[in-house]
Amino acid sequence: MVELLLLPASIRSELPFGYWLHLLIFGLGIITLLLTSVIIFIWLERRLVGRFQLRHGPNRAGPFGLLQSVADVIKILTKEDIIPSRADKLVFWMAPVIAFTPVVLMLGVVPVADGALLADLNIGILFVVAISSVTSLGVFMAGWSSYNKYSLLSAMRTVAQLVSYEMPLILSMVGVVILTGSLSLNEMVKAQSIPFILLQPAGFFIFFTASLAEINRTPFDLLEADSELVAGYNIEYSGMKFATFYLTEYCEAIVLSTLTATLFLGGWQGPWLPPMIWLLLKIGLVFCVIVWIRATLPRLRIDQVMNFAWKFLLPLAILNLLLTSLSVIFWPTAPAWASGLINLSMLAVFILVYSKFFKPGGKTVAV
Amino acid sequence: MTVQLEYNRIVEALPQNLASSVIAIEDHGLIIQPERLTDIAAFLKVEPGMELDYLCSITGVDCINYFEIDYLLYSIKLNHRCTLKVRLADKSEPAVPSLAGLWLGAELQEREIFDLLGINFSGHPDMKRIFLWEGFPGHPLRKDYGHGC
Amino acid sequence: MAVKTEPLFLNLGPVHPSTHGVFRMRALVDGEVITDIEPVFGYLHRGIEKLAESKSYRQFLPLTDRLDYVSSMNNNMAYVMAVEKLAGIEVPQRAEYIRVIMAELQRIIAHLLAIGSFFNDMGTFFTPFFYMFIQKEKITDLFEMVCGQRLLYNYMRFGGVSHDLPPEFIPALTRFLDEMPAEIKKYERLLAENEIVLARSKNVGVLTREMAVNASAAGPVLRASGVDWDIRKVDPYSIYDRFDFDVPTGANGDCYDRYRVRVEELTQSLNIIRQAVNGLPKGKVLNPVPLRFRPPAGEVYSHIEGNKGELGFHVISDGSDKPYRIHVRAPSFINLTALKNMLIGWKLADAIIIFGSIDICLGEVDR
Amino acid sequence: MLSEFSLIALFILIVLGFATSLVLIPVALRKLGIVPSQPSAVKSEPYECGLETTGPTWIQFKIRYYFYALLLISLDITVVFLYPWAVELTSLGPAGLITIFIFLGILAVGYLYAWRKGALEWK
Amino acid sequence: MEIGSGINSMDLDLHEGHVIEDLKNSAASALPEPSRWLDEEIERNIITTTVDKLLNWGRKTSLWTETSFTACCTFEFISTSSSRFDIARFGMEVLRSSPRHADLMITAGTLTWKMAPQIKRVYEQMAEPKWVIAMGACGISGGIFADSYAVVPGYNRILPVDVYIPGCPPRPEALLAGIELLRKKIEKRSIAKGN
Repeated sequence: MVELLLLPASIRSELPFGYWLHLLIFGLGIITLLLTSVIIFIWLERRLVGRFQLRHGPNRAGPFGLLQSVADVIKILTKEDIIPSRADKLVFWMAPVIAFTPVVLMLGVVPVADGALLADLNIGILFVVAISSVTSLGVFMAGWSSYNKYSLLSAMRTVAQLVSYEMPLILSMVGVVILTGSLSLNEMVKAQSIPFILLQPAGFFIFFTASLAEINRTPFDLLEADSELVAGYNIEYSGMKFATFYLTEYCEAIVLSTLTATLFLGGWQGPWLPPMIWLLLKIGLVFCVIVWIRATLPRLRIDQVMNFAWKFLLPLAILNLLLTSLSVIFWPTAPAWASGLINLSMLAVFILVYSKFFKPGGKTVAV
Repeated sequence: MTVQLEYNRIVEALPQNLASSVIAIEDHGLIIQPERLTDIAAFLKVEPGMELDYLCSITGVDCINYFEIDYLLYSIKLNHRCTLKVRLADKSEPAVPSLAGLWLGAELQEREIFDLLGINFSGHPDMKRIFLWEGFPGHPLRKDYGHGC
Repeated sequence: MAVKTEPLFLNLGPVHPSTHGVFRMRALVDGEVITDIEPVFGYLHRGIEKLAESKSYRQFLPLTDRLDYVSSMNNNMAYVMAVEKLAGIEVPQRAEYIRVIMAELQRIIAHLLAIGSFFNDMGTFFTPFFYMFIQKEKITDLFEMVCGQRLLYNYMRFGGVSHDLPPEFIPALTRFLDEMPAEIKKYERLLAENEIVLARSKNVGVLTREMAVNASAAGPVLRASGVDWDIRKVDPYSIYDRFDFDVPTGANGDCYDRYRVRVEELTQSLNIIRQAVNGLPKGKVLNPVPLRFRPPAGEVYSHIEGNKGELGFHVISDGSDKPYRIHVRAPSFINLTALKNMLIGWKLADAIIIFGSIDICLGEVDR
Repeated sequence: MLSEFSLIALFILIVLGFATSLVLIPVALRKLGIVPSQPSAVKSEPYECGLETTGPTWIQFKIRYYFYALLLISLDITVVFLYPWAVELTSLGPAGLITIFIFLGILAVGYLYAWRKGALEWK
Repeated sequence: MEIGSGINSMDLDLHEGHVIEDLKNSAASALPEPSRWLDEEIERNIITTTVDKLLNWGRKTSLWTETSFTACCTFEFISTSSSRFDIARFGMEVLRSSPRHADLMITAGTLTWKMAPQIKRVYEQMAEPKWVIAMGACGISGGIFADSYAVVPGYNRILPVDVYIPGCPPRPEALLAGIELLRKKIEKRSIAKGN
């Protein structure tokens, strides 16, 4: 299976039915790989959180508790399916599908090795940008159609939060595009003889933070803030439909880890090991950082989340864009350490300036 | 040490029209007429030397022949305390003025007494049952309620 | 811009993850902002005060455990002190010291839980909560040594305590006292200056000094508003006048101050325990009272500084073996008086942590 | 290149089919008697902390949330133009830089206007 | 408090009072024991046993708990899930606040009549299959508060209880033992019996 995935894209023209074979291998390969890694990563997260909290985590189902997620899947697959009587039925049914589909699609343009990807679109990154915002639509549909007040609030937060973090997310990727000179993700990986995280630390910071918000992980997990909204947008979903949302969340986490690895950590590049293993290792690393953040930080409040996006990340992203384009034009021969340093110092100065205006706490709203 | 205010001192300090509403002085408190409760409490709250600005606790008791309500007041600044008591002889429709206007802290405690003893606090902003549900028969802390369910 | 919006009526609780049990708030929210709120009590009203009238003085003792179930020792102590005052019972010196040790250990448990659940409400994924629980378990073990129970101890008796300390208790306690300051320091390093914690809790839910006094707030809530009022200092009971400790107060009365006051009280409690262990005299621990115990007719109000504030027992006796009336001045209940004023105008997320920072225990609120 | 897009189009169909099957499998399993189903009136009512829900849920909600969506529409579309520019930046040279600075300047005016008008404050 | 559309909170109070009184009148005695099927012999074939094994393994291994904790026993439940006893070993650290996602209701604490309609409603809204553990003396019989005017003498008045765990409160070890019993009970389910 792995060898097949690593076949160069050229098999398409050489083999009979090469086109369909390619679609089949990559189409099914992506889905299988994604589902397997979700199961493993859920287990990884639960074990890791366990370690962060000085306990064991699941360890009874199978060796090291590896089958825990499998048991969860079996259980949830055979759980009763409840359709709330007052819900908007059509939207209620469609929401999980619409939330889940785009997440998987994003992987279609990510290379697992040189040239080994489903479709090497010349607008790869634009495709990712375009398709990634569809998930929030699914989430909004779920929250709204359930006819539940908590999920409605969660849906409204989706509109505000997920949409706001699109901007910095998109802008932070422009810096990478400038350095690469291409929109294809495969080209981007190939351009990274030095991982872009070293050239674009500010860009990485913006991208990673914004993607945390996009996948609603701590400290931006307002959509399913347990302590406020009980369970969030999926409160009325049970059985497999709920599982689809659960799956979507983890798939999103994995996909955004993949994008982070591809855009900033050099993707499949790396010595000794096969490219795909390198990519998986990097994805795992990013995912572990996400889990670490989840186990550590409290949650922000909605106005703080919004301010952070619009008043901090957005100006920072524009500044990063300007600085990168200036340096590309006027100092194209800059050594890597210099441009990295410039970028980093810009980040530091911006944070220092911002902290002058940072006021903790909040104020009441006159009612 | 929180000192117990001497009740004689309080009575002396009270203006004439309020002092007349003191019924008796007992070991455990100053028994006053229910109608003048708010005036006396308001006076004690601000009067220099008293400044009983902290309403600690309100207890309602069913004493078979009458209801008794004890108000325990503290002075945070002067660190002393005193107890005011009112007795309600009318057991069918007991009512007493509410202190919720003077102390916010009285609000919930008075509702509790209304719920469990059935004493009405006139002037309370939201006089309704607090622990038990609407439609619960009787008031459990009354002695004639019996025990258990 | 005038766009007509309707308020949303929302039930927060009674089955809600962050109402600390079964508290319920009826809230009107306009978007995120709470415009009106009505606390609903009584979901755990068990009629303890009525049950007291049908039980003997001694039989009522276990019921006090179940008032505020995370501070059973303090409840025991307040009740037995009230009855001792009523009947004029002498308590041996050793028992007084043991009582103080137990009460302060219990205070540490209660404050640890308050701090932990405060952070849970803020959205940390159980990590601080479980860290606090690790320490709580150590104290639970100590309690288990002396009385065999883990939660509801029923340890104190009229005229002393039920058992003397077992020989292994003092070494274990000393070990705990040695370990705990480092642990507190660790929590401080992790939590106290965390930007998100500051952003969420500073200037949030301010309870002014005047309002706190007017609303009869007590304990850490009152002290965080800047009122130096601790029953242990202003009206020393038991043997608290022999110990040297500070009363930490806050300046602003916001959520952060309430959290700080609790953290600093941990250190003070450790101080007191250390002094009590050093001064622990030898001798008997119980002046037995007759089984059919009839205190003289009369009434008494006796109070201690409970974990949540002034915990008072108003005991009225008619000379029989059953109390005529027992009224509990429940700090959790009375601290909630100002809740409405503290919540209106704040956002939903703030409301949850303001409520959490008051730190109530439903068993005591509803009794 | 068209074949790449057709691949993506087919992939969309595959994933949609997969996602739909995820939702429909329990329906099939219910027919087999593996997934239990005991519907009742209370069960299909909305969950609200164990209480009956009072008042309407689908109300005219606060506009504040949509505000950001509006802002995004005005800014996001323009940002997409940055991508083609970014690809060609090295060949465009300083001239391209100046054009895009003017472009971003216009964008910034709109952004600062929104900031000044308080559209970014959560009220 | 005015809620809008002409309702104020007093109307709600009255309505909720009615609900409580109705429930109180209808729950005069305990519900029938739900575990009679445990002893029933049924015909199984190779398919049902295999499917049963798989399903029951999945269900018993992944018991997600509903957060519907009322009183004292809650703290022993939290102790059980905290680092020392670590219920997560059995995959049970997932606390779901929504009854739609939960499998298990651990009734930790005293139930009052005022709370009973809410708990009953949450139970009814849980998705099948679902289980109930009555934790502690209050959950079994009202315990120390059984005489009170406000306390429901045992959860089995309103819910079918699967496992009872005595203790006031039960120790974490007891709770784990109770969960183990429940897992044994789940193993006996069969799709041939329609559950």
